[in-house]
Amino acid sequence: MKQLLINIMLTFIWVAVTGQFVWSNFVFGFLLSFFILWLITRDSATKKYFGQVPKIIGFFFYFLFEMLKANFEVAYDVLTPKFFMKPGIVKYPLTASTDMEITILSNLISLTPGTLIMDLSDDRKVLYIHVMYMKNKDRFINHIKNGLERKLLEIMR
Amino acid sequence: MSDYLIIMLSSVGLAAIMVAAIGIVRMPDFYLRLSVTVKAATLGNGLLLLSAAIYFNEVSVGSKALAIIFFLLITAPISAHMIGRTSYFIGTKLWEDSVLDELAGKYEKDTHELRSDEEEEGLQENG
Amino acid sequence: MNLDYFISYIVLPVLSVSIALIFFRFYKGPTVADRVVALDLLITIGIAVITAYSIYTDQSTFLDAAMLLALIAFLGTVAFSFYLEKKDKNE
Amino acid sequence: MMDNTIVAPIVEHLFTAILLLFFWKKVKTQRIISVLGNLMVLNTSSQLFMKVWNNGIHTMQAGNWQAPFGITLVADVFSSTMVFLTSIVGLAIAVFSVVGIGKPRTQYGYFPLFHFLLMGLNGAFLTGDIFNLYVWFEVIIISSFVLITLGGRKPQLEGAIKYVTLNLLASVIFLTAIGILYGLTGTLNMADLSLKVALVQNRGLVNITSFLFFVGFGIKSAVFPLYFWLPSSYHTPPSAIAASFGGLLTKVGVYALLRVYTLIFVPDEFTRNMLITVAVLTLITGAFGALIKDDIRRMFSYLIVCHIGFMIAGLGMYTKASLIGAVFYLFHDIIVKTNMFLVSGIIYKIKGTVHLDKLGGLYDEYPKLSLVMALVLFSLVGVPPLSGFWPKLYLFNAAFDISSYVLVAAIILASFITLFVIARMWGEVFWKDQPETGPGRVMQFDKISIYKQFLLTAPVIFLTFISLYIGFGAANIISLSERIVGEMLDVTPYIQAVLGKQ
Amino acid sequence: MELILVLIIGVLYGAGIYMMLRRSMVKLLIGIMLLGNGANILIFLLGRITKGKPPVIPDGASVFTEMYADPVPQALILTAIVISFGVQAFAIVLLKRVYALIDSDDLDDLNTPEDI
Amino acid sequence: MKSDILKTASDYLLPVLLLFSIFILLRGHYLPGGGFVGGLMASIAFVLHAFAHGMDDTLKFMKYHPAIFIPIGLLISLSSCVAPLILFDMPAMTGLWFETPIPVIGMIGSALFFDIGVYLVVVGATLTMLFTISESTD
Amino acid sequence: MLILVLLGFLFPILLLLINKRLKEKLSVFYGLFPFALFLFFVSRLPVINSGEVISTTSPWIPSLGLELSWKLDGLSLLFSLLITGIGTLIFFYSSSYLKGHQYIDRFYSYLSMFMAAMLGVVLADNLLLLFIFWELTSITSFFLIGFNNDKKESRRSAMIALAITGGGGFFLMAGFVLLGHIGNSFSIHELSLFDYNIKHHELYWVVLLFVFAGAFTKSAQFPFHFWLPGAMKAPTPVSGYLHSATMVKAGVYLLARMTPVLGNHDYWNLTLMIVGGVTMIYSAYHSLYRTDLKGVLAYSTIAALGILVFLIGIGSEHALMAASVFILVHALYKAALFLIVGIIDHETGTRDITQLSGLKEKLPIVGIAGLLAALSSAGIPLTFGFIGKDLIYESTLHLEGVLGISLTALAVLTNIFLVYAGFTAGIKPFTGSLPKQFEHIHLPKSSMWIPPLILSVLGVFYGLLPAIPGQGLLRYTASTMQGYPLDITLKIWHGFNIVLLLSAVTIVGGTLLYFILKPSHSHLERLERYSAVSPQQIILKFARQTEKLATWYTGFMHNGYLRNYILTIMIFVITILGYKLFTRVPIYINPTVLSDVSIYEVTVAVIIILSVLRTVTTTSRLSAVAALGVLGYGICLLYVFYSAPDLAMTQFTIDTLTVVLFVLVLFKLPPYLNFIKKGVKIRDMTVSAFFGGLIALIALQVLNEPVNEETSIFYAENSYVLAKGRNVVNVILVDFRGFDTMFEIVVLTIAALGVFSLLRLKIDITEKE
Ligand code: NA
Ligand code: NA
Repeated sequence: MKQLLINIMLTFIWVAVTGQFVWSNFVFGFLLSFFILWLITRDSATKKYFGQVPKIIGFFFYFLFEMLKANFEVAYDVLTPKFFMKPGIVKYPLTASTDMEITILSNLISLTPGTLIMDLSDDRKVLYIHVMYMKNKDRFINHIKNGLERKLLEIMR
Repeated sequence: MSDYLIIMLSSVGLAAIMVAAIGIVRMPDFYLRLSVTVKAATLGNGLLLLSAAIYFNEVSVGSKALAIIFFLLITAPISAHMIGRTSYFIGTKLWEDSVLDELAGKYEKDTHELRSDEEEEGLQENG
Repeated sequence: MNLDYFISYIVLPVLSVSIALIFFRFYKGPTVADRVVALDLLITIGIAVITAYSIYTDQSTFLDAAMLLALIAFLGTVAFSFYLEKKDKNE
Repeated sequence: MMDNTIVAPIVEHLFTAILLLFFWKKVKTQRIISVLGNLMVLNTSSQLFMKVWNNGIHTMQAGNWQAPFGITLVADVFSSTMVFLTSIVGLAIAVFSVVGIGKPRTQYGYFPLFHFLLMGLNGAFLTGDIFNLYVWFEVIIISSFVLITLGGRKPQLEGAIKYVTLNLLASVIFLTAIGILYGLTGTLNMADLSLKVALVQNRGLVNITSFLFFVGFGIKSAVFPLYFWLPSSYHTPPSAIAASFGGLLTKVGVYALLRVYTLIFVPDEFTRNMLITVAVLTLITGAFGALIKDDIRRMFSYLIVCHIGFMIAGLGMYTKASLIGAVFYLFHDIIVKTNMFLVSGIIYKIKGTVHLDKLGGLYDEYPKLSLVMALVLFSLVGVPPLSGFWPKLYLFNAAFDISSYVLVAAIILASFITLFVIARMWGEVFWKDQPETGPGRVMQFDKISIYKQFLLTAPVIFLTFISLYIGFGAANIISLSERIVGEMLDVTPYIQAVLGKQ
Repeated sequence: MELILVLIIGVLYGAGIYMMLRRSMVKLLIGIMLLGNGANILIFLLGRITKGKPPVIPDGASVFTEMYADPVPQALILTAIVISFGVQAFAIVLLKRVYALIDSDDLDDLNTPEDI
Repeated sequence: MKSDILKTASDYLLPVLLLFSIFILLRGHYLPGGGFVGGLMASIAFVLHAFAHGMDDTLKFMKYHPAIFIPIGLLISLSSCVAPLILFDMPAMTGLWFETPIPVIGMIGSALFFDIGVYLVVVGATLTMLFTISESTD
Repeated sequence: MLILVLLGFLFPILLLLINKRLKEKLSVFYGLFPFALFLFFVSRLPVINSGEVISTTSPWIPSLGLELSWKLDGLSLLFSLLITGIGTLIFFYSSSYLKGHQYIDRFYSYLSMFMAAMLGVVLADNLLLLFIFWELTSITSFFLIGFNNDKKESRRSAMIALAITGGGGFFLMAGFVLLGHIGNSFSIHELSLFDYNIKHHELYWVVLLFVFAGAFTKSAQFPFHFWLPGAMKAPTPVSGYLHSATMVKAGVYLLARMTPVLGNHDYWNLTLMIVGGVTMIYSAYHSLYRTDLKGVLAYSTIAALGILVFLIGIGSEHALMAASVFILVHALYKAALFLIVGIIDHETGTRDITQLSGLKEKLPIVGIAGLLAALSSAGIPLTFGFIGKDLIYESTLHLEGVLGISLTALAVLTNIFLVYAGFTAGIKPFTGSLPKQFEHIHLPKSSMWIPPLILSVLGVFYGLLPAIPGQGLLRYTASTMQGYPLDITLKIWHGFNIVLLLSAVTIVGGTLLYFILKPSHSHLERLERYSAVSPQQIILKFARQTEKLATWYTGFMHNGYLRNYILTIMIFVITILGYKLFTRVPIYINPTVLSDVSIYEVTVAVIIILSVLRTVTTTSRLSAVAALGVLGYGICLLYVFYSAPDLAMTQFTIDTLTVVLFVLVLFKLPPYLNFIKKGVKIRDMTVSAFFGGLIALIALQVLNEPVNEETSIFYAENSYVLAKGRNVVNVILVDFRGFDTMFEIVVLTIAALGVFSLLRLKIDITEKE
């Protein structure tokens, strides 16, 4: 199942990058990614991959908004002479558990200005996050928990 | 028309890039520099690429530009994460005005294993 | 405002200034990690420059180079991290 | 004349090498394949030589693109002779290597590398394109880098650092020269360059370019003052490897010098004087070095440097006679230098050392082998009528022709010191009793099977016969050299063969 | 614009040689790399440079319709780059092995006394 | 160096990069790219994987040692180089082309096979070098 | 005649085929081989006698002017007879002298090869042909001197002999080439036809210099004489054959042979007279001090060679006749004496004259032979020696004025010493009382004592009937030298004249000297005090100094420091490049190179340059690598700006991989070296700056040249039409110049192979190759 999904995803990427939207290119892309997957097959738990399209779109705009917002905050601080930052490293307990979830979450956190993933603990229970504006630790954790992480998990699960 | 859109988008993009550039010069410690630069630059780049997609107005170029944005989104945070964590355990200091460091002492010195200390804390809470 | 004019008198100069600023950080350091970040950022700005240049010259071909940069630039950073960590372990 | 098969000496080596890569760990199979491959190439290259000798210059336009737009392979008498000699030497070394190169090195790619090296040499000889020549040089140096370090012993690696560095410097300078040449002429085809370089108005730049080529090739041929890498490194690898280096590597530099300085640039007076000065100093440097070395291979290394001087002198004087001398010496040198290192290999097999102080008694123990070796050594010295003698006649003649008495003196000095060191070596290695101090252990040689003994000695005897032929059949070699020099001094046929009738 | 490349070439060649004249093996290697880059740019420059006209024949045309950059130097440099990569990779490893043997980055430690 | 984030990312980046490398290879005749860059890209994909997972895992996962690609690639390139010579007595490297173009790839000819050989050799050689080095480093 | 010569080389091959046991038994018969040759040459005597010359020519290497041309005339016949005749006796003699020697077959091989080479020298009528055999005599002599190769002294003597004669040989080669160059032929008789041109050529003196270098070294003339006493380490038959009768006379032969070509010129005559004169008096005097019999003979041989050179130098008819006679005279008595000394040595085990006496009791026949040889050497009337000496005096007396008188005095003095030497070797060991330790000795086999006896008897026989050799051969010998027929008859008695008086003075003086001067080691020691200024010591010192110089020079140049090598190379390159650039190229900077510059280019360029500087100056290795990275990416951007996306992509991927490579390798390296020595740094900076500047300047100049776009236009036009690709760079890579690419991937392959082997294969130092 997972194989097939990845396969299709790769096919689309292929078509996107080659930029030739014709059926033969889909076929070729499919065969090619099939070949590559065959080449690199390894066993790991199969996952459910049913994309929930509306949620994804919603999430996209949410993220874009967060990103722009945070960007302005940072830009202001960078461009004005005085620093308003209160940086620190926060331990963030994860709800996300699979590789994919954690990776995407941490990428998203990192892409949001003002936050940066330092590392994931070896037991994958917490993320250490470097935060630029840590007015309140718990509020920050809640903000992520109920915002980014929840919305992401809704899509992923 | 599209020219104005392009000019607008790329202006914002340029601004983001400038922020990143100034940020990397101005920010007081390594982590802050890292934090500022990665996303601003990604955003700026993304906007410029979007301009290009509009400018060329071809599916192939557009998909190429989107692919680049996609790749940047995947890779930029990862490289930031890699260099950030590495410089932490080679001992790069946080800014003196930092308020909190919960990562302190969590790395095993030799193996670089990272503890979460969640169990212990959980036990304490329960007990 | 003409687009060419915009690109050649605004975009590329501003990008050049950014590059100069980032290079200043690269030159100054102080830590190796700083340099690595600056290098990474330089490449990212390089992608922007290429993009702008492709619009400027009307050659979408250059975007291919940008795509390549986007895909593999972070390997350098990964490698440097690897180095710093190993070096640290060794000492 | 168009002939698509002239690529065979290259392709056959490449094919053999690929085949060998598939049999990576199979020592015996590799040995057999290598010898067979070399036999095949010898056969091909002898046919090529005969074809060229009988029918004139053969060309192949790679990709079927009319010159100067594609890459042209050119087999003229010079290049086909070089290919032929290379395959002779190649076969000899391959056979020697069956026993001479141990299992570990064979399992780590000795034979494929050896074929890559030979392929590179053949390519360098056959190509008619200056950038393609660069590629061939790179094939040659990288395979020689690997061969010289193969085994990874400390002296090997220490020498290799110098070898690699200076050869890379040479490559960069070569590449620079190509860049400038392309900038001046817009072409890379050597025949086309011959025409277009002549048309360049700015002769000073042409001159500078030619000098850069000299530096690039000069480093590879180990001339003064560019020779340093050679005495630093040639004594370190096993004899079979040193043999292919000593016999072929520096010679490809000389070949390239002869080629570009006749086909593309005609040296002016300054360049000729420079070449002669370089030759004189090379002769002296090599001779002095050889004089004081107590290690046979180091001594041989300096002798290589020394004798390069003869060829450079021949080029520098730039008369018909001198070029004949240079070309003849080149042919002689390829065979005899290879053989010399093979001889040192046998000595090492027997005695476990190549240090004069620790050697001795070989004449008593192996009289017949010793006499064969003596023939090799005398050929090297140029005892008449053996092979080294004849070209010197031409060189003397040319030197008198242009009244270069310093050169005459240098040739005499170099010949004299060569004679002296070889005689000393004979005394120390063959005549002297085995000293108590040396390892002196009769190593495997007596214990190894007759078959293996044969594999070690047969190549030496084979090459000795070739040497003897060059000496006693000097008339043939001279007419060969004359024809080559004829081709060098009148390049019109070459250009016509490459570019078509114009 | 040529002058810019000329300056870069000069700096690369000069710095390359300067690095090769140091005692450190790593510097030596870096010197070689600098020289290699210098040579590539030299070829590039002397093949004459053109801005913004990559030698790619546009879709629909079968020959160039406007000016284009000389593709030959580009092809040559590509070849040269790949070759240098191979050679330099080998050189780097050689350096590593030598270091493992002599336990130093100092080229002057390369001389087992008898080698002099 | 162990980072689960990098590991996961590299798992997904590997096929993307490989695809991209093949894309670069195949269209090299028409747009910038070709066997070299393609091959280098593919190697980078595996190198990244090796950085994330350790070299042993990457080797296991590749099924074949990358070195095997070298002779295979060489053989393919050499074949397309000498095929015209052997089959039609034309000079080596002469281009042989199928009459009709194929979608995406375009014209199929010996040059394409040649480039595929280049790709394989580059992958094989680069990976052999890097893996050997990193093996001896650990 | 080629066959005659070649026979000597075939003989050893024959020996190789015979088995060991048989060889020993057969060795007595080996002498039949030279004897057959001897008979052949004897059979040619009548032809020569009739005033004719036998010559044959066949081509060998026409383009070199090298022909297999042989000539048998008076001169070559005399030598041929000596070579084969004395050779026969030596062959017989050796079969006993070396009986049971382990390597007797080698000995005979060398000997016969030597004989063949020597015959080649004297029969060749082509300079190059002659030279070939000339060198072969040096080589075979090397093997013969070093025959007892386990003895250090033998090896050393062989080395010195080879060094001197071989070194001279190279000069001779140069001389011959020059002579052939001037005379436009290598044929000796053709050259002699144009001798006028040669002698008046401006390079005549160079030819002389080179030819003399060859002849003097071979014939042991002062100051190159010292190798000859050293060569006495050879077995005595070898000494007698090579170093007295034949090989050392090759130099004399050469001078004689070249007289018609080069002779009769002041340079020629004076040089030979001076060198010959100095040699004869110097070594004759030295023979007085020797206690080793072979030493006495060696020095007297050198003196005799000096006399011969001296006579050829005089060059008059009489002198040349004298030389011809003296060649034969000397060969006969000196070979005899050597063989006699050999017998003494063989039987008593010593050659020390202070220990030898009274041997006539035990070796009577040998004593008789010794006496006869000594008399001939002393020139006692009725011996052939007497006639020889007479002629010498006659030729010196023919010279006019003071020169004639002084040279005559010199000749007389020399001969007085030679009388002493002859008596010492031929008479002294046999007279007096027999010491105890020699009582057990006995006469050796006849094959040992017959040869010297024959030789010494011949000395007397020819003395009695001088016309036989004189009319039959020697006058033709002299004629050959002179270039026109001579008619000088040899007579026993010339009547009472000055010559006779001088002869008497010589004999009386020599005899007195013999009785007064007792050879002793103390004399020798006294002489050796001056050895520091002897030619031998001076030349050997010179050799040692040369070796020191070579050691210093080699160490200076090849000093083990890579950076010095690079520095040397760079200084060479810079000097010549700079010289050429500033003298041959009109430097001109075209202002258009600055046109069309944009800020992004400048920024990238500045960054490139700064990152290069950073790479150079940084003290951290990783910073250097990072700076290299910036450099690479900067270049990549430049490639984009200047229309090379393919290059940009490749440069970028390669740079990334290089970083990876560095990173994988570097972290184990020790601290980055950064030695601060200001002077060195400034020097290196200067050199580097010059080099960079020169290359940049050259590039600028090339930019001024017109562009030829023929090739790139062809690619542009055909890339899609014929090669079916739009990306011209790629089409070039895989099609137009696919051949480059094919082998470029081979480079990668090899590099990978190399990395693999270098890291995996580690052969221990003790392991075999
Ligand atoms: Na070389
Ligand atoms: Na390509």
